[in-house]
Amino acid sequence: MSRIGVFICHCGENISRTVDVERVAQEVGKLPGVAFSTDYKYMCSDPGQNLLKKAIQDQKLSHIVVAACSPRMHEKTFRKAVEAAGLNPFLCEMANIREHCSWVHENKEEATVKAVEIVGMMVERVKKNRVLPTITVPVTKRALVIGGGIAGIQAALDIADCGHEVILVEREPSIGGHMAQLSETFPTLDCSQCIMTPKMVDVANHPRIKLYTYSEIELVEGYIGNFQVTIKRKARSVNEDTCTGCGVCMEKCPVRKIPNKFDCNLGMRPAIYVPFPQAVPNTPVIDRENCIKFKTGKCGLCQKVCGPGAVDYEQEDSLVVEAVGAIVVATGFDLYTIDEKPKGSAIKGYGEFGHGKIPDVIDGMTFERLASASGPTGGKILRPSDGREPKQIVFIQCIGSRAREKGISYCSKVCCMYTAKHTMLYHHKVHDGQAYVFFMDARTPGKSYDEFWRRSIEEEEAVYIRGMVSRLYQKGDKIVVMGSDIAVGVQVEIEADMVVLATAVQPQKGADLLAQKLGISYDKYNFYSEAHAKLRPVECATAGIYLAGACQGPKDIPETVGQASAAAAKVMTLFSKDKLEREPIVARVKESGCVGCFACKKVCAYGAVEEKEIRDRQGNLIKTVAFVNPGVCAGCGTCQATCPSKCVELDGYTDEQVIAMIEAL
Amino acid sequence: MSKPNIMEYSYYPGCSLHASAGEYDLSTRELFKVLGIGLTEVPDWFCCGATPAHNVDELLSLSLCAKNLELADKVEGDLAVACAACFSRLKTTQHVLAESDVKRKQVEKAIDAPLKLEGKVKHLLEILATDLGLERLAAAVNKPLSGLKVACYYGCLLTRPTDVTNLDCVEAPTIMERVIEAAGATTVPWSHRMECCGANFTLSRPGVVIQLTNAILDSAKAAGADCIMVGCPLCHGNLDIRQKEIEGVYNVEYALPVFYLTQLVGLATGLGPDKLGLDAMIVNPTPLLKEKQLL
Amino acid sequence: MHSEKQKHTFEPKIIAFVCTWCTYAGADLAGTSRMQYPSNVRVLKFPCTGRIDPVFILKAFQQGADGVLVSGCHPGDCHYIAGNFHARRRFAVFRKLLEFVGVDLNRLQFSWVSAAEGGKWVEVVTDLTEKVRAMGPMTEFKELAMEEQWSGAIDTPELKEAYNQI
Amino acid sequence: MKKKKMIISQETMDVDFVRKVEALSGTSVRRCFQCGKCSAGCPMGTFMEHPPNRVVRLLQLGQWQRVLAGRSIWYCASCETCSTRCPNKVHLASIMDALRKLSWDAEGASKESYVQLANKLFLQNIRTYGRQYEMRLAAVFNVKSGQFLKDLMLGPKLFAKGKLKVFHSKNKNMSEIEKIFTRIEEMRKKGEAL
Repeated sequence: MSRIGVFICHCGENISRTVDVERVAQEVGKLPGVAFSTDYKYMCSDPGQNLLKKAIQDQKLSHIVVAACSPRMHEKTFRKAVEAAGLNPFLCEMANIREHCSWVHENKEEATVKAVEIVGMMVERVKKNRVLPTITVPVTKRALVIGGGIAGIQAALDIADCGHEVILVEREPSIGGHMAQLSETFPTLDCSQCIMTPKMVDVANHPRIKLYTYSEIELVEGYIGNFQVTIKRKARSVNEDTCTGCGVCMEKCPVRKIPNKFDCNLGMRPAIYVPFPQAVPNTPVIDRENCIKFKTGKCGLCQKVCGPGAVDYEQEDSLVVEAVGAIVVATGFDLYTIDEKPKGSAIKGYGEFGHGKIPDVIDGMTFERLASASGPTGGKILRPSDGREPKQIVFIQCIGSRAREKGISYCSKVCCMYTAKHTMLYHHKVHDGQAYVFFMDARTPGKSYDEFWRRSIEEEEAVYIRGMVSRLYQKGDKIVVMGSDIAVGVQVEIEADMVVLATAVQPQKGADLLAQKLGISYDKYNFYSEAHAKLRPVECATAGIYLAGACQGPKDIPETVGQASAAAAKVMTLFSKDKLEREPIVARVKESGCVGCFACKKVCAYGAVEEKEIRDRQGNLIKTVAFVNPGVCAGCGTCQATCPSKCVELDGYTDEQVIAMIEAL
Repeated sequence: MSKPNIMEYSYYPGCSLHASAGEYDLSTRELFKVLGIGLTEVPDWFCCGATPAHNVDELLSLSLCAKNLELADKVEGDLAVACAACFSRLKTTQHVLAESDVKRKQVEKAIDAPLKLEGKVKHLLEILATDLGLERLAAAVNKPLSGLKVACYYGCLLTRPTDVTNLDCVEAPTIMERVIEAAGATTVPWSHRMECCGANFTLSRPGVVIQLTNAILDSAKAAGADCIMVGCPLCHGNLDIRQKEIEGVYNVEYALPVFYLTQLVGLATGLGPDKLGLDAMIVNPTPLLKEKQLL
Repeated sequence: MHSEKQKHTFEPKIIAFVCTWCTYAGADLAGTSRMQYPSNVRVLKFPCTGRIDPVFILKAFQQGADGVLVSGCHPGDCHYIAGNFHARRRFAVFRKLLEFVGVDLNRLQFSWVSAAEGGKWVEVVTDLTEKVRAMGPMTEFKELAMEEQWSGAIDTPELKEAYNQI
Repeated sequence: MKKKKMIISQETMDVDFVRKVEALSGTSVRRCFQCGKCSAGCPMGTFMEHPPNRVVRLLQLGQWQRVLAGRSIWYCASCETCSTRCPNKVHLASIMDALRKLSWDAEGASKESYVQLANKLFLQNIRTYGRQYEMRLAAVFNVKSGQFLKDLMLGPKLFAKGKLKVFHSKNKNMSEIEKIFTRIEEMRKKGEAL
């Protein structure tokens, strides 16, 4: 006979405000098998846990139900406490009466009745719980970092400096990401390239970092401590080992007028190119879509001029498999496209701004390239249409951000600051020019941030206009800005030479597809979800996978670097152990009943089901049955629901347990 | 014996087409005859309530439109609408009533009949550009409007509100341009194609209308247009009828004939001025059409 | 927005079978966001919808559930690679069986609710509750249960008397 | 112009009125975050004493009297530019409709009489004739508004072009339109509709 102990938590007032916890404890105390039932203000606190431990010993409890918050929050806490009191941790269950009850209902009577039922269900369940041994698995002490922007670079360097090997995978031909594109950075106005490129070189020279650029993640298998990752290395058409980076091929390439994506299509590049002069690795790549050799079979000039013979037209995409124990996802952000609606996306564009039609309406990143000393204009602010210096420039904030109508409700966080920076850069470069900014709110929380914004107004003479712009249109060589100043309550019209739109930060294209490969969750915008918004901000709910940078949500550089180092610290924590305990939620086969149909094997996505021969003493084969390898099983239970003879059971979710719960209703 | 029509529509001309915009009605019927598109006028249709009704009494506006949709349901074919205001009201009614149960019940009670919201409401532009198709339209052209520079004026209600009329892209529509280019004309890009002319105030506050309409005419002239094309009798009223007055107030000369889209397309299919009601236009189009050798 | 609380004569019992990674987390999010929904639903957590045996659904109806919700990760988002696809295939077949047994399929709902869709969870639960409420109590299986009783012992005095008179 | 201080308290913020506006317009007033994009693109913005964003702001504060007392709502052209471009999906054009309806019900709350008169005549025409007859509309408007000579110069020209019809017939099914009007009136009397 089980002696179940039930502990109802008030969670301060979070539960007790809508659930009569004392009544729940009383009602549940009457259930058969319940030997002890009580309520307490904070079960997760130290005294709360001590209460639990003491009750287990004093009352000789055999099973425990803690009715409190979501098990996703504190299941580990209470199981650890139960274990400390000498019980197997898997004899403890949590009943969720906070997220699923007290927080979502207002009527106290209804919520109390529901809470009693929820706890009752868990009481019936826990009766059927069995002692489960913990399973230990080895840890591969190598890390994979996906994305070679500032987040990925920082995480990779930190982990590698700690003595572990790192695989860094970058989709583009060079690492550097968006930070390499920026001109200066707020709030100190130091040159982005100057602080970024040394870090890029560190990556290239680090003995423990293996760099795969122009590569993508193809497949991720395994689990925490034991991932197998298949990486697709796209054909670069240039051998990285032999290329010296002399650049002769790029000089000789006859195709010269391909808009360079790195320069926001303002500058041109040849068909064999490095995206920017400081690229790491400094190995060119052939853009096969535009290369004459690939299009017509003729030319081949780059191969002829290449001294070391590194150009290889025959190169093909290849796959490499790497074993790693932890993964840091740092895929960063992309910018909102103003004028076109990406296919299949709910995000809409802005027809009223004529971006794409009016050449001098540009986005913030394009302005960065104009302002960058290494950019297409050598750092001069010039109009794309006629190369003239704009004397009146208008910045418009919140393009795409905070625009529910367009499908994005969030604030992109960095635009207020970078627009303030843009007005300063403009003022430094065009002394007789005037910058205007249309804005809704200036959001400048951060060290020295508000002071920076104020400086752009008070010292750099930017005119900030609180109000938005309805429409832009071309009039002669000017752009008419139809705005309003809501402080004055009038319409404002400015004839501008150039308009810069501060576009929203979005996750990288294909972020959802990568998440599906990794088995991590993401929100409706495709930003990756952390395990807990406050307490586990750099971990995914999927064990062994960590997040760094803007792939999780809009972030500026200091925050990104901070999070990348935090993710690296988490990886190092994991790598500090040789073996890892994992939840023993795995499937087991009842060999006596198994008929060897192997339906379970067919549905197992992990290949955990093996065929096992059962022989008598003479060695004659009696039958072949299924066997689940507990090291490989992930514990989804699909095999159990599939098994026609009900001979596979998922520990922790047995039919007995589930039926007991249903019957409790 | 004439050939059987390739398409059939019920037709809601709207009040203006039976009065001040008679030439729009005439040219529509004549053009569609040429194109082999049948139009059957909805018998005993009512005024849709236009802007004044929804301005002060949404329920009345919805009920009037619902009544018209019910009447139109009795005639075969999708409903062809000529006036942008009627088009916007009928579409908005379908949209609002499909979304709100409360309003739906109220309107059903007001018209004392079950709602008929399934029928498709189409502006003439849609019929020409999509149903008939630009290729077939171009094939019917035997007097291309070569050299005629047209400023296509959308006004407010053809594409707005978002997700309701679904005629074309809300902020950067091209449907008028596509139609008239199929008829051989040249279109000019200009800034005020979707600015409001203030039609609602033509009676009560003409001063407002004059100011707004002037900006539109000015923009079209500056863009080098020979004429303006519209798909709405209310826009036409302001741009054409008040043009002389505006020229006087601002001391400018525009002399921009304002055509209905069916007049211009009709011209391209070879219809004569009498079939297009060109003589009803206040700003005389004859000199322009003669200059371009289209008459 | 505070809607007026209505009194109902019939409160349906809804049982939800959900996966722990997406829908359970989504329901948690609805809680942390303090969204409100009817209190009729009881949630049973599974590692994956792939673990949900159709028998559980039958069992739930037998135990007096008036409506059953099965909800997991969106297609392609399964934490266990493909568990939700297996579940989808399984339940597509199961629906036919259920229909054959005489269960109104409107009482059984499948949906995808991700960890980020607290609002969708509220919507799905509220809609199903209202739908089932409008349909009234699920009597089909209860009648079956009654029949089982009939074939067993006769234990009310009225029945005994009637039996003796035969 | 002297402006009255706005006293804000739970008593002076008329939330019920705002709820009515929200019910009629089917859009949220609270959702507006005052970016001013509506005012920026409003073709009538220069004619209004309260620009569109401020109309919503006053509603957010429950100060509807200030809104109705002005002419702003009657100077809205219903061009829907604001609703189309609002980043927050606030359907301002519908809010304007709702405000005009409530102002209309409160008879004479607003100073703007010409637009109201034109609207009234327009609706009367529908009730009497089923369709609009512009000539009649214009003539009656001029008489009622005391502007006998307004647009006098346009008349003959339009007449010559056949654009003004003096004679007009009623629809055959006029009784049906009358019924719609009376049914709506009845529903309102019974409180079944706003």
